[in-house]
Amino acid sequence: ADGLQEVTLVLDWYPNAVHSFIYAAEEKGYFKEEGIRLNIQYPQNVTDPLTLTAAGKATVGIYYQQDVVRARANEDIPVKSIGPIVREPLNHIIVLDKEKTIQSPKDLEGKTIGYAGSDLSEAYVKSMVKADGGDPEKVTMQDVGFDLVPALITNKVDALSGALINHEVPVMEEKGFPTRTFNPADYGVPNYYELLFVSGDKTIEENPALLKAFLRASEKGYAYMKKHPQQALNLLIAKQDKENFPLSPKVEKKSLQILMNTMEQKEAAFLSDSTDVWQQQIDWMSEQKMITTKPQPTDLFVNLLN
Amino acid sequence: MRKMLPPLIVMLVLLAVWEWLAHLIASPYILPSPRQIIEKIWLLREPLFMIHLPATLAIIAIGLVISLVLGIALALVMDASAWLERAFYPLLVVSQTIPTTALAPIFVLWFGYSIWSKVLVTVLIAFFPIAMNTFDGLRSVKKGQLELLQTFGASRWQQFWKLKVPSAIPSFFTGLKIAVPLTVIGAAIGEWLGAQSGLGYFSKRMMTQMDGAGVFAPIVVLSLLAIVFATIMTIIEKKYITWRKEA
Amino acid sequence: MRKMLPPLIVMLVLLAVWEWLAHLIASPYILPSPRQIIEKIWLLREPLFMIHLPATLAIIAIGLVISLVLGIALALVMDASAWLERAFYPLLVVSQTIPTTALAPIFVLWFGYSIWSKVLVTVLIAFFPIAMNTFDGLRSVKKGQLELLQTFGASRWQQFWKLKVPSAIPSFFTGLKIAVPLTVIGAAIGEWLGAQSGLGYFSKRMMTQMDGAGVFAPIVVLSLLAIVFATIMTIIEKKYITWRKEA
Amino acid sequence: MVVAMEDVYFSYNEKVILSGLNLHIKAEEFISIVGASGCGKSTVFRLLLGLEQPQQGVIKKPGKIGYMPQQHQLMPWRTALDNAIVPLECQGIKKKEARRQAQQFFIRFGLADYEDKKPHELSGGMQQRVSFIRTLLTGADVLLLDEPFSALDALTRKDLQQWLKDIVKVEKKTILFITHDIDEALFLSNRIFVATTQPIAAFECMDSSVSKQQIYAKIGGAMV
Amino acid sequence: MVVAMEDVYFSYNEKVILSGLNLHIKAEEFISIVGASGCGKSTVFRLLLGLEQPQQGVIKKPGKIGYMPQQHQLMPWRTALDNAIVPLECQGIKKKEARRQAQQFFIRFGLADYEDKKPHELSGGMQQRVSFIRTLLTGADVLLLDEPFSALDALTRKDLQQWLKDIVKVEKKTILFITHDIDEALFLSNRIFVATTQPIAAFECMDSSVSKQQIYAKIGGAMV
Ligand SMILES: Nc1ncnc2c1ncn2[C@@H]1O[C@H](COP(=O)(O)OP(=O)(O)OP(=O)(O)O)[C@@H](O)[C@H]1O
Ligand SMILES: Nc1ncnc2c1ncn2[C@@H]1O[C@H](COP(=O)(O)OP(=O)(O)OP(=O)(O)O)[C@@H](O)[C@H]1O
Ligand SMILES: [Mg+2]
Ligand SMILES: [Mg+2]
Repeated sequence: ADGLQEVTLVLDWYPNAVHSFIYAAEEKGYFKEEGIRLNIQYPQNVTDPLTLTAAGKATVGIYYQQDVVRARANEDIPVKSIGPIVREPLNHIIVLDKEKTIQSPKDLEGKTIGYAGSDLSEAYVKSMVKADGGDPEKVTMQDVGFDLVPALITNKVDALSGALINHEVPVMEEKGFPTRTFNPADYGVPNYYELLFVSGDKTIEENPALLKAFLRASEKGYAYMKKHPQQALNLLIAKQDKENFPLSPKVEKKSLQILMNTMEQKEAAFLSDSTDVWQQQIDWMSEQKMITTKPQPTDLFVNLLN
Repeated sequence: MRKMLPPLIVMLVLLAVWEWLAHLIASPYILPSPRQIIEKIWLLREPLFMIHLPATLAIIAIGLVISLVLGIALALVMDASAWLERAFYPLLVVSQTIPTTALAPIFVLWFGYSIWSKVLVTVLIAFFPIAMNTFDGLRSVKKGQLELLQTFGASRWQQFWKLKVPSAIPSFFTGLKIAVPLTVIGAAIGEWLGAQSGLGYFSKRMMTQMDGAGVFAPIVVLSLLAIVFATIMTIIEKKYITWRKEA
Repeated sequence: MRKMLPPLIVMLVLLAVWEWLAHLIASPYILPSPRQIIEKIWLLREPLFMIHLPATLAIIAIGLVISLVLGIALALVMDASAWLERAFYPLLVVSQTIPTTALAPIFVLWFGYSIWSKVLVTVLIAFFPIAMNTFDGLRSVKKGQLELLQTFGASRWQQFWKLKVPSAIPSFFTGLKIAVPLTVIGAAIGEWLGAQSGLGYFSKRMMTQMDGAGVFAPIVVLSLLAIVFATIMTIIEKKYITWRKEA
Repeated sequence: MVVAMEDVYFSYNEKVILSGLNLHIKAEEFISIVGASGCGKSTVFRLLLGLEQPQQGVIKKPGKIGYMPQQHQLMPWRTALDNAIVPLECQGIKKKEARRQAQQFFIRFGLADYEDKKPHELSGGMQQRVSFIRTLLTGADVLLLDEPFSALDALTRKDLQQWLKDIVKVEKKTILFITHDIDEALFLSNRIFVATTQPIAAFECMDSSVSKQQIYAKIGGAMV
Repeated sequence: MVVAMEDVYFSYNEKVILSGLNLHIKAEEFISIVGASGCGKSTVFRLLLGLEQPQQGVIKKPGKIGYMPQQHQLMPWRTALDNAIVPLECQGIKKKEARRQAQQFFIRFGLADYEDKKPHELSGGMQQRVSFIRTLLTGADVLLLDEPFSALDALTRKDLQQWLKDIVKVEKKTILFITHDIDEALFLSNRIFVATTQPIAAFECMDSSVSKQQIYAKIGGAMV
């Protein structure tokens, strides 16, 4: 009726600093300018952003790079990346600062690492320990379900894999638990995109214009956020307050500071993509035996904007 | 109000133990103390009671009604013939063993992110005890009374209303008393899996913030809700089901 | 084996509908078809049946035993006096409304990642219908029979074994028939919250890999397990509880 | 013949109760059935009502029969009055009208003050009277009464016997009446059927001119 | 006095059943209680058993009483024999020995073939006999029997009456016996208590030399 086209966006998680640019774009009316009525959804199930876009039930999702590779390689799920959001790993290994015996990944020998039960975490940890000169076989991996942080602060595990430096880390800091973190990209794991926009093959094929419009609006939101980080964050926090879900401004501010450095790099603009990153990831995952076939990078992403 | 005394005493003892435990553990993000939770509830009273409670209540109400209809219908179907009982019972068992998390994507596929996917989770959890207990009640109909009614030329409809329903009511109530807390938790789980409002949603959001008191505040509200419902059930039961023990 | 016919027919119809639906949706990562799941079960038969099934069975077995003991004990306590009933019933209701996810960190704190935290989840889910239905059964004791027994000078112990137990058994069985599938799902949820093996754990692993058939394969095994248990319950019930309808 | 059994065989599991029983009852007859405890009297009623199926033989009976079972089978959740009106309710008569009809009987049978009591608040004899009223309210022309007065004191019993005897004449009812009281049988019946054998192959038919002793002799050895 | 009531008042809700009843029963007496249906006979038993508490007055009774209730109260999940032995079990006697003791009665009362039947497979009179045996097996010296023979045919009834009369002499039992059969009361009892008023203020006591008609006259108007 209003002549706008509906875009359903399934977030990777509940709204937080990483989504500031989307909320900024929404509040500033950039989506409307592009003829889009945005409908933001939180996932009911972790895999929703991927499966629902693949099934055409959602237009765009926010998800993880390796899962896109695997979805394509192992299950032939018809999704592609349409633009990276976070260009570096956020999923670091985290240890409590007071744990002095772990200064680098090789010190994890003989220790227990809590993770959410994904084989990706297992692969990261083993690769990192190995790259650091340790013996991955001597590391114990403990599935702690969804309660990562409690497991660490009650000393049930010595380190965490699967917690994010822009969320769990500042939250723990706020609660009085300073931490030390190890970036997978520093220890043998090729750099990867932590978060990206995904869309179903069918949507990409049938309605590229809509996706392009969506990405343009997102870019504008990002530009605004870059210029006015505090205002963008405030827009997000205000929106959440309206929903009566108070985000901790301190945590989100910290989070955004960390994120700002990861969403764009000197040689790579926001949402721009390159074959290299995908190829490295495909090779590494294949090495780790996480994928059985090696898809072409071009099957995994599209650069719609150029 | 002397009847209120026993639960109050037990509750107080429990709260004291909890408070003591919380101080022992001294990690409010794992186990907040009752005092902290109550403070949090007071602090968050506006959003909790004005926005999230109504959202959850809507799911509970719709879920309970559908569970009742479905549960009773299934009980009737199984009571109607041994054939149908044998056919349906395994199905009910299966319905209870499928984790909602596995089905969640399908619910979303069909119902989107509407209230219905949460209602569905609620129904899936709550209809089973209603069905089983109502069925049990229907089976407890005394043969002698049924035969007599048949000699009076009672239609199946009349046999049902005059004999089966009253005979089944005590068991049905037990089923209801089991189901009512389950609709509450069902609604919470439904929201836990994905929602934009509701007490379960609120609790989960707080969990991502490691705000222990914030996690438990909506849960305490949920529990109180369940207790209120359960108490109403018990009062109705005590008032109307008095013939139970008379042969 | 003509008794097996009805469930088989219904199951086949259901499988057909499912297969058709799966082809309609044509997204095996959301809804795999029965054929794909069966293939997967066959493919994964070794780990499924040799490693994960035994792990889950252990949780179910221990959980069921504890649920029985706890459920029956609570029923007895509540039957012993109206005071205790009023004191405990709200507590049981509360126990049902606390999402396991909220309690999981506390369980882990106390029990670590041992089998006991999973058993606890199982017990928390399964004891309630046992307690409520057993309590219901105990309350259905006929007054005239109890009075007569008292005139015989029966001790409370004798009243219990000779009258209360047999009177409560039909309801108890209904409780058990509700609880058995719940122990299965309880074990799965427990594993979902953190485990190293077990069918629930396996299913969750498959979910993170978006392997739809892999997610459902262990669930189907769980369901079959529950059906087997439930069928055993029903056979025992049909065999031993024959006096139900006689006045 | 209003009610008839032709060559009926019936057994519970292996235990044979009826072996080739013939029974013919004409309209407006009052038949008493007497016989040793456990010989199969109640079973004959159950067969006539279709609650059991004969293994062999033919049973003829009217569509509507009023049955008063040996155990009262009152519903514990209904009041005395509401228990009595169940047959009327089954015929679709409004509760209010049904209660009005039943109340006359409650008054006549000394239960006026007990209309609103639950069955367990009634004495044994009162429960039996409520059950009797319920049977009368079926309005059936054929009534099967299984020891209807066994729990009543001698005077109440006499009173109800006389009332029953009068009413069946006026209302042209056909009655089958199981009793252990030979005097009662002699007082009420046109014919008395005595179960003399085990299993029952035939009833010995006696008219009401026989003596009590003659019947005693026929019933034969006490206890099955 | 083995059993006594002194100035006992009892009412169900507002309905007064006993108003100042006195009752004195000596050891080895056989007392029959007769009265209109619903007058309060069973209630007197319930008071003596302590199943109801008097609003006023004193009740004296032995610790152990054998009670046969008006309704049989057999447990549907036990066989006839296992129902009968419940009192023995309660005394801690082994099942096997208890069954042995009960079997003698089953034979004597014509139930030898029905030991393993469930209650619903028995006829009304059979259920009553099982209940009677169960009461005998309490071994109590004082027995309260509430219409124990009402469902039995005339001959069986006579037989059991005679048996009871003989046995109580030999075993020195004290019996309170509710019946509606005046002949039975006259035949069995030393004294007959007749409930003549409503509520029962006192039992009219008669010895067994009175005539049936005199008792009828005392019971008064039929039906409460
Ligand atoms: N449901 C049943 N299953 C098996 N046997 C039964 C069943 N009902 C009755 N019987 C048997 O059938 C026989 C006849 O029972 P029935 O009730 O007809 O006797 P009756 O003549 O009415 O005796 P009574 O005067 O004691 O009431 C008895 O031996 C009894 O044990
Ligand atoms: N549980 C009860 N609650 C209320 N009133 C009751 C209860 N039990 C009995 N009554 C009333 O008490 C009175 C006496 O009952 P009781 O059973 O003692 O009579 P009874 O003399 O044994 O009669 P019957 O010969 O018919 O068995 C009756 O009016 C009955 O309605
Ligand atoms: Mg009979
Ligand atoms: Mg009585």
